Amino acid sequence: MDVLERGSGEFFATHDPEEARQFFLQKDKSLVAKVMTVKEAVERFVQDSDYIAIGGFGANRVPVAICHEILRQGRKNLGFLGHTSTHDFQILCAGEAIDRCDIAYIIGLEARGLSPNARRYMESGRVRVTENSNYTLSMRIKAAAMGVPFLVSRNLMGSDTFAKSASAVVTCPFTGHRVVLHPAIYPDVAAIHVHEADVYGNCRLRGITVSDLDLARAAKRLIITAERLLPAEEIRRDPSLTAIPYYLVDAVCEVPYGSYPGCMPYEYFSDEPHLREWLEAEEDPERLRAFLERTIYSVSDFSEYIERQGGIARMMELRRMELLIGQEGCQDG
Amino acid sequence: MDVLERGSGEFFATHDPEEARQFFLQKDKSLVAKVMTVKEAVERFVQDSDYIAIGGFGANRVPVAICHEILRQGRKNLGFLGHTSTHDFQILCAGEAIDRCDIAYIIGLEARGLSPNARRYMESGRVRVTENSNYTLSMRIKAAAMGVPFLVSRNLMGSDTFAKSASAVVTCPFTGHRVVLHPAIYPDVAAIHVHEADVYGNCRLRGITVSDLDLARAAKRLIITAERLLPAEEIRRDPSLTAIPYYLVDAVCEVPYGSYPGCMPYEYFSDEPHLREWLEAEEDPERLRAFLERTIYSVSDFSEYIERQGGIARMMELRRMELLIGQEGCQDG
Amino acid sequence: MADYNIMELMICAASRLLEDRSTISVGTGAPCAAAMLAQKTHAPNLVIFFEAGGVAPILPLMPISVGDSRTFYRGVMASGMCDIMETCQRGLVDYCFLGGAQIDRYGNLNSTVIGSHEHPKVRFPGSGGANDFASYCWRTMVITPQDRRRFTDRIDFITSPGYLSGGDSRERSGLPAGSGPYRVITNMAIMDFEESSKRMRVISLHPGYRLEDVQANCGFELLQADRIEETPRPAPQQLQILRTRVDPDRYIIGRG
Amino acid sequence: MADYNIMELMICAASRLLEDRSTISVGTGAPCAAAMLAQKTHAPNLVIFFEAGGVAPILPLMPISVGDSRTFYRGVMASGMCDIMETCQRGLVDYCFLGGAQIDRYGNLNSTVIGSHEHPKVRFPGSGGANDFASYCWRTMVITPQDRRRFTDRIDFITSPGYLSGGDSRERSGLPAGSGPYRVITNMAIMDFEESSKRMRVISLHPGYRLEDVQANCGFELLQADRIEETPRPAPQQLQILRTRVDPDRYIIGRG
Repeated sequence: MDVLERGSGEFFATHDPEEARQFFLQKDKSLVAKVMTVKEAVERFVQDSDYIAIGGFGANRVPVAICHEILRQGRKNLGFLGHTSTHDFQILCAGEAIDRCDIAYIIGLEARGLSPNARRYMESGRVRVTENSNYTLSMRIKAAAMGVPFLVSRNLMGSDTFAKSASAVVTCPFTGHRVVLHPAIYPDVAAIHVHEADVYGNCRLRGITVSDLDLARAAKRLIITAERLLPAEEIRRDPSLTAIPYYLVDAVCEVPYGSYPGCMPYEYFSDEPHLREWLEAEEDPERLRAFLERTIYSVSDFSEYIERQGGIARMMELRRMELLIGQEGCQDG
Repeated sequence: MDVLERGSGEFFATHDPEEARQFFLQKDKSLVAKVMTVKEAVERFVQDSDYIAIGGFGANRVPVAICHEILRQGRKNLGFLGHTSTHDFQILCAGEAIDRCDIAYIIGLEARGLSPNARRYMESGRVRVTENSNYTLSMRIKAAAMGVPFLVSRNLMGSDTFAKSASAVVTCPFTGHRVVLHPAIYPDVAAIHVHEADVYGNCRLRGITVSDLDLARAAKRLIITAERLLPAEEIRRDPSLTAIPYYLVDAVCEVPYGSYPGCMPYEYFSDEPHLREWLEAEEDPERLRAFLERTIYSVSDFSEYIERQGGIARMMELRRMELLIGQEGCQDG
Repeated sequence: MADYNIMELMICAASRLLEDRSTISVGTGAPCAAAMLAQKTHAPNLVIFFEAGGVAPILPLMPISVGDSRTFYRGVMASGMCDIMETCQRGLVDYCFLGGAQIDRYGNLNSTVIGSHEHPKVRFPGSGGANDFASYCWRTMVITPQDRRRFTDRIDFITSPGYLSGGDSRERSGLPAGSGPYRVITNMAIMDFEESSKRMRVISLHPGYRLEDVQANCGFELLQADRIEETPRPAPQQLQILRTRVDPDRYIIGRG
Repeated sequence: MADYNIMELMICAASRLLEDRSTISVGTGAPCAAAMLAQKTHAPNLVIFFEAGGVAPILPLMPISVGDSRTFYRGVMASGMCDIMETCQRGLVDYCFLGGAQIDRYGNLNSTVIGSHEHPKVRFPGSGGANDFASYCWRTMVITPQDRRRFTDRIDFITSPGYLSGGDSRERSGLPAGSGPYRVITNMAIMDFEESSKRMRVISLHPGYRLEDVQANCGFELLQADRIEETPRPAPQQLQILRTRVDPDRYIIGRG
């Protein structure tokens, strides 16, 4: 296949379906309970140097507990899939856990502004980067989920995003047009937060799915955090509602408020004051150190973090905000 | 892009995303009611020579009313996407409506045996064919749904199915391995049967989705038949349940028992005696003519067909069979 | 006389080959019966996939269609064709079962046409999902009657790939490494494929059959394993479960 | 003095460009306000998409994130990123709104780095979905402040394609035919792109601004339309709806 142009970006994770097939061949696909603590899940399934992907989008339906625990366990030299990654990326940069990154959207927190510390970290030269767009990363994940080495699209071409990507432009053998191919990414490990899971890892989620259905299939190892465990019988009662099947999953962690301080659709809204507190603490490295000590390093687990953030009372406020969407202030009927 | 090998199969529908973009640019995407009869939908949206695709799988969740109406209106020279097509294909062959076909699985009715008439029709030399596998056709639909000219996979290679396909083998520019590319298919029109739709065409369905989510997106024109209309407000109440959004849809036809004599998950089981009657009638062309006259040509619409097949009483029997799945005979708890 | 018919023996033999905790794609008919039997005997954790989207159902009765409601009854997921095929392509599915009108010495299968493709003498349904499963699943199993026309020296059309022209030709074609035909189960014997040539080889004879019977009903020369086993008779427990809880209406075993 | 601020004018001008029954991808901030305002005035049937999966929501308040719960509140579908981007790629989405740290004469946008990519002076978030929208949507709109460093003669990094190096270079690159930058709305003027050269061209000046003001705040030479319009002032009805029903907390218009 003649390559007309090739981006100079590096490959930070496996893109070869043959290698992935050998991995998946030996992966246990049997129906066994996988419930464990976040601590145990990170100990067993996240290793130094792994290439990691975090589900959700922005600070919405993100497995924050996993990110905290990665800091507490001091994981280093992680590769990262930066697919509109906001608060999760901010946390991992605060822990200096990343040394290479596929970028589509990083260091920002959307309308909230940019993370001063993530920006410093990314400008420090300590992180190797490959550029992508969001859809390019979606496709790279989907290619892995499909078990193929690449997918094709019509974006990127002509841009510097392409020039610094790992993608390649070729001529379509059917139409004669220029198209761009994006190599697969099989993350070593992914963490996804869902509404409900049974003990085996069968998952349900509501609201937008972002790229998580593909991500669950692409990742070699998969950690699920769930707002709630669900009786396994309920999964079998209505298999149409299952988004992620158990045989993809390595760990199931029940983590109520697990997307806090991000938003969890139909459960609780984001804690904007706390996210502002993060951005403010990041302005000064010393202050950030103290802030992290207080919110992550000195905390034993995510429940304790939730307690320190105001516990159930604060969570109930955020829950009311979420459930009042559409009823607040002025709006159309 | 160097092609190492190319199948000799013909292209029966557009595979060019540029042509499709021009079509979709002018397609009306506004939220207007599209409820109409099956007769009107076929009159307006199925033309002679169109390339047509039918949703569902085998005789499960298939828009049978549309197939009957195509016969009544005497459509000819249709191209057909034969993606485990069973009773729908049998009907269209009985009407001699097809003159070219992408084959993955045709003329059979799975465990029920082969359709004598469809087989005669396909052996008559009147139908040009291109071979595919089921997944190849799934991908060709998905490529169109994505808006790209092809998708890639690792099947077909080395087989005569490839040799008679429209696919091409190339070397992967990332791994150096041989992979096979499958050109997109944008059907001129598709018909999909769903559980519920609102008047705009927002659809819900339960059970297996087969390739219908992609098919809805790939088709230039889309006819929905639905077991039931649903208040539009109910769609907006829980957007997570929407499988097909309204802007893809051209016609919404409320057709209770619309998959009969096929199965509709959670609604009614297939009418096996009637499907056997079809296979028996097909043994002799004269008998088939009389059978078609009685069951399709002399019938004004699908409701009348249902009446002639035993009406509500028979439908209730099939409904009980469906809802007794798991409770019949011997089984595990 | 045997207290079982030959279809029962084939199903029991196929069933025995399926390991607990393995994954399998099946269609309707004998393969489905073999998988159901395995699940109810030695392989309770066998995970069954159906190509139209059914994942790990608790099968109440044999499905009529690969997409009917039984194929996802109490399943863990009701998915779609791409998800199932891609699960196979990613390498998560160990076994599949296929059949065909013709099979050659390398396990290539024909379910498309007899005669030329342009002017077929007989048209069959085509690949369906067979080419996909044969390409992707680690181990392809075939259950088919043993006769000379079916086991052919020259296959009219390769619908689904076996080992193509033998040796390493399958892997060289681009198909996933390490996958391919595993066992062929007929009414007379069980065959595997010799490791380097990839030619079909008799490894087990059913009770009452000799090697000559098998060769006489095969259109090409069969290799023979160094030691040829006798296929175990169906165990009484297998037969009882098969007859009462897998196929009580004798849809499949009635054909034996 | 004007009874509106410049942010209000920009939002009202952008809103006016959106036709009823058209489709649009928006993010947060001013573009979202413009789309909401259009929906509540002349374009009640405007269909709004959010890249993370929200389809046709009835937006209660401005979202904070392109993926928060408001982006699919009473939507017709809660979908995913591939579905949205592929809806754009198939050609179903008319408009998108983008911004950037730099824009050049061909409407190319930079939201990645200032300085070299290897050793950036400033690192920005990167493309996000911007490159995708700019590639796929028929008409890209830009809302951005007018200043010399932003409107640059030499862009440091093309994150999202405009007309690349002008002429037919966009289409020759492989990007979909007929798509590209449509309007640039600044605090001083509205620009389009001249048909054959694809160079940025002033077509409308906001009340109180002269062409020289715009050119003085632009790092490259701007073309001028044969007839340059005056941008209509926000209509009282627009302002009232914008202030009371789109952005009552003045999150966006408070910056004007």
